[in-house]
Amino acid sequence: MKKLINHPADYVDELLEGLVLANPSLRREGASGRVICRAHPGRSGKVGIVSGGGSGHLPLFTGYVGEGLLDACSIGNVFEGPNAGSCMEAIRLADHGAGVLCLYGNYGGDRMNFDMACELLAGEGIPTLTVLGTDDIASASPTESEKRRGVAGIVYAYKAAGAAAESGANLEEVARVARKAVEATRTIGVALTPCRVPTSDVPNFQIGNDEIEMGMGIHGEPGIWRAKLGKADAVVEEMWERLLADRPIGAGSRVSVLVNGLGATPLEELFILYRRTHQILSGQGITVVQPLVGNYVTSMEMGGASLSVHLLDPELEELLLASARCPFWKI
Amino acid sequence: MKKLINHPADYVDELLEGLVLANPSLRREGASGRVICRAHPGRSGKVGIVSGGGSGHLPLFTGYVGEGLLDACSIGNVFEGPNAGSCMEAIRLADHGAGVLCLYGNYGGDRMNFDMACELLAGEGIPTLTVLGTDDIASASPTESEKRRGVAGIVYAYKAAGAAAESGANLEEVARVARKAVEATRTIGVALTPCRVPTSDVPNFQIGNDEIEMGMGIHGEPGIWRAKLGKADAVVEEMWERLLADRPIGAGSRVSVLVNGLGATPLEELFILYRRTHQILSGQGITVVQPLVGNYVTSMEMGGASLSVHLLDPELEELLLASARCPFWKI
Amino acid sequence: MALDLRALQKTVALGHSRMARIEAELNAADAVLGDGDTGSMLARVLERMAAVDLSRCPDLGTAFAELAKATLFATGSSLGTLLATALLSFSKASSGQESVTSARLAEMLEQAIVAMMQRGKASLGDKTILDSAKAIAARLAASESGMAAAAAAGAQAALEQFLPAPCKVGRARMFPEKSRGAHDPGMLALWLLLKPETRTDGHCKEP
Amino acid sequence: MALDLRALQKTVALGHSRMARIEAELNAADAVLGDGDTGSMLARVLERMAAVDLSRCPDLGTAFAELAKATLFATGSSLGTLLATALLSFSKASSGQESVTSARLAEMLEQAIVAMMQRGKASLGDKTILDSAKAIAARLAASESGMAAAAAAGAQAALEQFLPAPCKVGRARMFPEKSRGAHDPGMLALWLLLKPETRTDGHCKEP
Ligand SMILES: Nc1ncnc2c1ncn2[C@@H]1O[C@H](COP(=O)(O)OP(=O)(O)O)[C@@H](O)[C@H]1O
Ligand SMILES: Nc1ncnc2c1ncn2[C@@H]1O[C@H](COP(=O)(O)OP(=O)(O)O)[C@@H](O)[C@H]1O
Ligand SMILES: [Mg+2]
Ligand SMILES: [Mg+2]
Ligand SMILES: [Mg+2]
Ligand SMILES: [Mg+2]
Repeated sequence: MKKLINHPADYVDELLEGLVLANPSLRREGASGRVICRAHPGRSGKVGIVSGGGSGHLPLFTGYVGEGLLDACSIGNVFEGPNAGSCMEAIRLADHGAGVLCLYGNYGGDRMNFDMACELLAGEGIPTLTVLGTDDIASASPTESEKRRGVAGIVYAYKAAGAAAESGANLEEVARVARKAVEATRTIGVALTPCRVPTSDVPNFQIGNDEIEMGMGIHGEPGIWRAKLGKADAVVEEMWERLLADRPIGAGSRVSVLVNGLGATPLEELFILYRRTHQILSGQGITVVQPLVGNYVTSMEMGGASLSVHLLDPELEELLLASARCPFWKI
Repeated sequence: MKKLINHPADYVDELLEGLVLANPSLRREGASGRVICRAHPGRSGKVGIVSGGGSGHLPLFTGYVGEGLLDACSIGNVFEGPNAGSCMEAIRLADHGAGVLCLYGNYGGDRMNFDMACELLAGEGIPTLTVLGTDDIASASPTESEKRRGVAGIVYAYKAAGAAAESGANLEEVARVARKAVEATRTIGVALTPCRVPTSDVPNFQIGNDEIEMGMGIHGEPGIWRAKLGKADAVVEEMWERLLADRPIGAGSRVSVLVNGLGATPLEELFILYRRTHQILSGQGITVVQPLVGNYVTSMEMGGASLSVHLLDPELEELLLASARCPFWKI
Repeated sequence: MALDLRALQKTVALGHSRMARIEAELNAADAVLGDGDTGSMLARVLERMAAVDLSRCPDLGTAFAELAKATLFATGSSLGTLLATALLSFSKASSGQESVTSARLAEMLEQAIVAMMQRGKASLGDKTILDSAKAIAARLAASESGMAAAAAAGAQAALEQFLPAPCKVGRARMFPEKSRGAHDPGMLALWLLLKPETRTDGHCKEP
Repeated sequence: MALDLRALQKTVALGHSRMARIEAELNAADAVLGDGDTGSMLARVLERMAAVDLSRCPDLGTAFAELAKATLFATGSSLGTLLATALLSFSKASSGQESVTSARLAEMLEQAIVAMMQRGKASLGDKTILDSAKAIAARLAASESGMAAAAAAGAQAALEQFLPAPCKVGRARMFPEKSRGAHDPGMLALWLLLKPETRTDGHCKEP
């Protein structure tokens, strides 16, 4: 598994350096340079929104820093939580006097580090609330949905919370919106090929040359089943069966859909997946609003895709369509 | 080489169906559905801009149909020119009474089919001019630069010509601007891993597990040398040496730069390439304006990247920064 | 010996039936210095051509036009587009005709070569299908016997003659040395499509 | 037997020196059901820890705080953050102290387990480093002899005891059956870091 990189230990720092050089709307901060924030901070009195997590998922997390989305991100090593120090730094940078929402995926390391940071900052008088992304239906049963990991669907929570904060909502209100967006979102992914963490010599999992795994996590966490890869339409059909079984959606509903590539899957294939998705949903009387097709949350060179559904009500639809601009998403 | 697809013969039609379902700003047209045009055509009297080529390069070509960019595209099978019939259809759809510029990469099949279409349409009274993308410096020597293939740098020509057409320039003027943009642009690519045309059982080329090829074309056309993959910085340095030898750029110049991923190369790595690019150029007193980093012109799941430089003058800079919006690029 | 609608339809059918066997070989030949699609592209073209019912055409001119149209809808590749260019040229030259002699076909092929040179901007000697077409035209002009045999002999002669030559057009142009000793995929395609059928017992029979 | 600054520094140095040898094994253990980074992450943590000069610290409390800080800057992984949580807990408990006895260390470890449970939301019996810590604390409390031997014995006992048990936290939780018979990478790490040095002649010596 070849990589166009320099020394593996410099991977994260060098990519962050390139990211901010290429995007003047972003600034790199923090004692060890592991925080990305807006170059032009939000207005005073705006609720701050911070996310963070391990590297290796671009555009997530740092790429969503921008107007109408995130204020700052703390960023860890590849597939590792951001350290508590960088979480503190990110929260401080995002605080404009109205408190900060910590909005990130439900992973042990991330949670522990953000929790530590929030506890320490409470002492400094920065109020924080936390909402976790828990959209991956393959990662825990519905009865344990609070244990589910956060995957690509988190971008819908960023969008909703970001728009609410921009419109002047207070911290509790922004957190309510974020929670509502998380609850309205479900994701399931399939993996075809692994990736390799730069500091490792081996791929993060093994899979046969003709195999697909349903429900695998974005770090290669084992999924629901593994079998010979069949037709894309059949894969999409099963994914939607699972998504709609987990969260039934009635005819007449409006949803947004994210067909997300994990890194190495060509856009062409994502559109083939979207085609069947659109057929299935319109066949059930469900209207798709603002579909997203592309690489929104990746795992470096991993092959595969995830489907997310975001069930809209008038409030969430307005927040989704509100204007926003970050390096990777402009509305 | 796994693919999330249905029947290989349906690949192009299904992905185009998905593309327009996901992007209401695009419409699919043509007797065999191989034309993509704007859903809301440009105003009457605007010069039309048409491009086209083989499938497998998304966002190229169809993804650049939109305001300030292309009016229509004819699209062929994977890595195959668009057929003459679809070129005629695309040109007709793009014609708003002021003639049409055909702006596409210099490949035999594409050229023959567009030429046939233009000859046939001259009879219908639609004036056309043709400008070819010839940015790939690895594909022919400087003395035969008219034989060079067009690769990722063509997006700069789209942008310049698209902005000129939008601003009301006539056909000759739009063609002049496109030619100027092509002449101001140079690209070189490296390949790490092949892709597979869906109808084929084998990858489009073979390469060792630790090898890189300098100068390889986007369809796997052989490059300049092949060797063991070293550090990314060294690769970037050689690419810039070659680019700047082909087109010397003085201190004080302003350029845009495109670090383009070929499909399977993670964004993280593209930013590592951009980092060194920025260092090299600023070290020579060259200012980078509006750098582009991402997958702009791909070859499905091919691994590798290309670097393009677009030398600006005040006219080209204004055209580059003019507003534009297509599904994959918003300014 | 003459080419009429039935013979044309039979030739197309024969080519179509051969494609499955030669597709991979042609892709491989194109993959040496090109993009490896010659076989798959021709398979698609011949599939579309074979689907055309030529028996309903009033003359060869119409039949060639139908085959050209089928090709132009099937592909936008260099080879396919040049093939369509040749077929359009044939169509003009045989308008109103129900059959053409070997000598007339040779003349038509010479005209088609000119049309393909204009379209493709290549020259004779560049190691392309133009060179095969030229050799075939020469054999057809001289031949008293079977057209099929003459065509096959021309394709084979050109293929062998140009094997050691460097390629001068398209993707392979950049690597003249690598292209020496490698068959041009388009020239190889013509030979594999036109060569006499080999019986399983090892004897040859005319197609 | 007591733990003082010099013994602490020696323990860190020993762990650091072992990492190169055990990194791949730990990554592999984590790759079974996790993300395969336990070894690389710990290598980074121990490298940072080993770079801390503990001889300048006035007391154990400061030394543990420095080690915690090094860890918190080196990683944001679950294991690393829990380790830092334990070190911070040790730091509070040993503030002003220049050395602690085996029995006191056992008490400190019990407190650290509580802190780690609060931070990580896991329980004893979930097959994590908590269970190793518990077993180590028990041996330390009972031991009259060497702390190192007691710690190693505890880590080993827990590892063996939980081998057939299902994992109940983190990524492996979803696959209780697959996790039976596989070592938890965190527990394995403690054992490999704490186990007595094996001499090349096959005999064991105390670390
Ligand atoms: N300009 C040209 N003039 C004549 N023949 C050509 C030309 N370009 C290509 N060919 C022929 O077409 C063949 C390549 O066909 P194919 O692989 O189908 O096309 P593409 O290059 O579009 O992939 C070559 O082997 C050569 O014989
Ligand atoms: N919540 C938790 N409580 C206690 N121990 C945990 C917890 N989460 C993880 N661990 C321990 O950490 C180990 C995993 O470490 P590591 O691979 O470095 O972290 P990550 O899961 O962040 O990649 C597990 O084997 C387990 O022993
Ligand atoms: Mg991890
Ligand atoms: Mg081709
Ligand atoms: Mg070819
Ligand atoms: Mg791990």
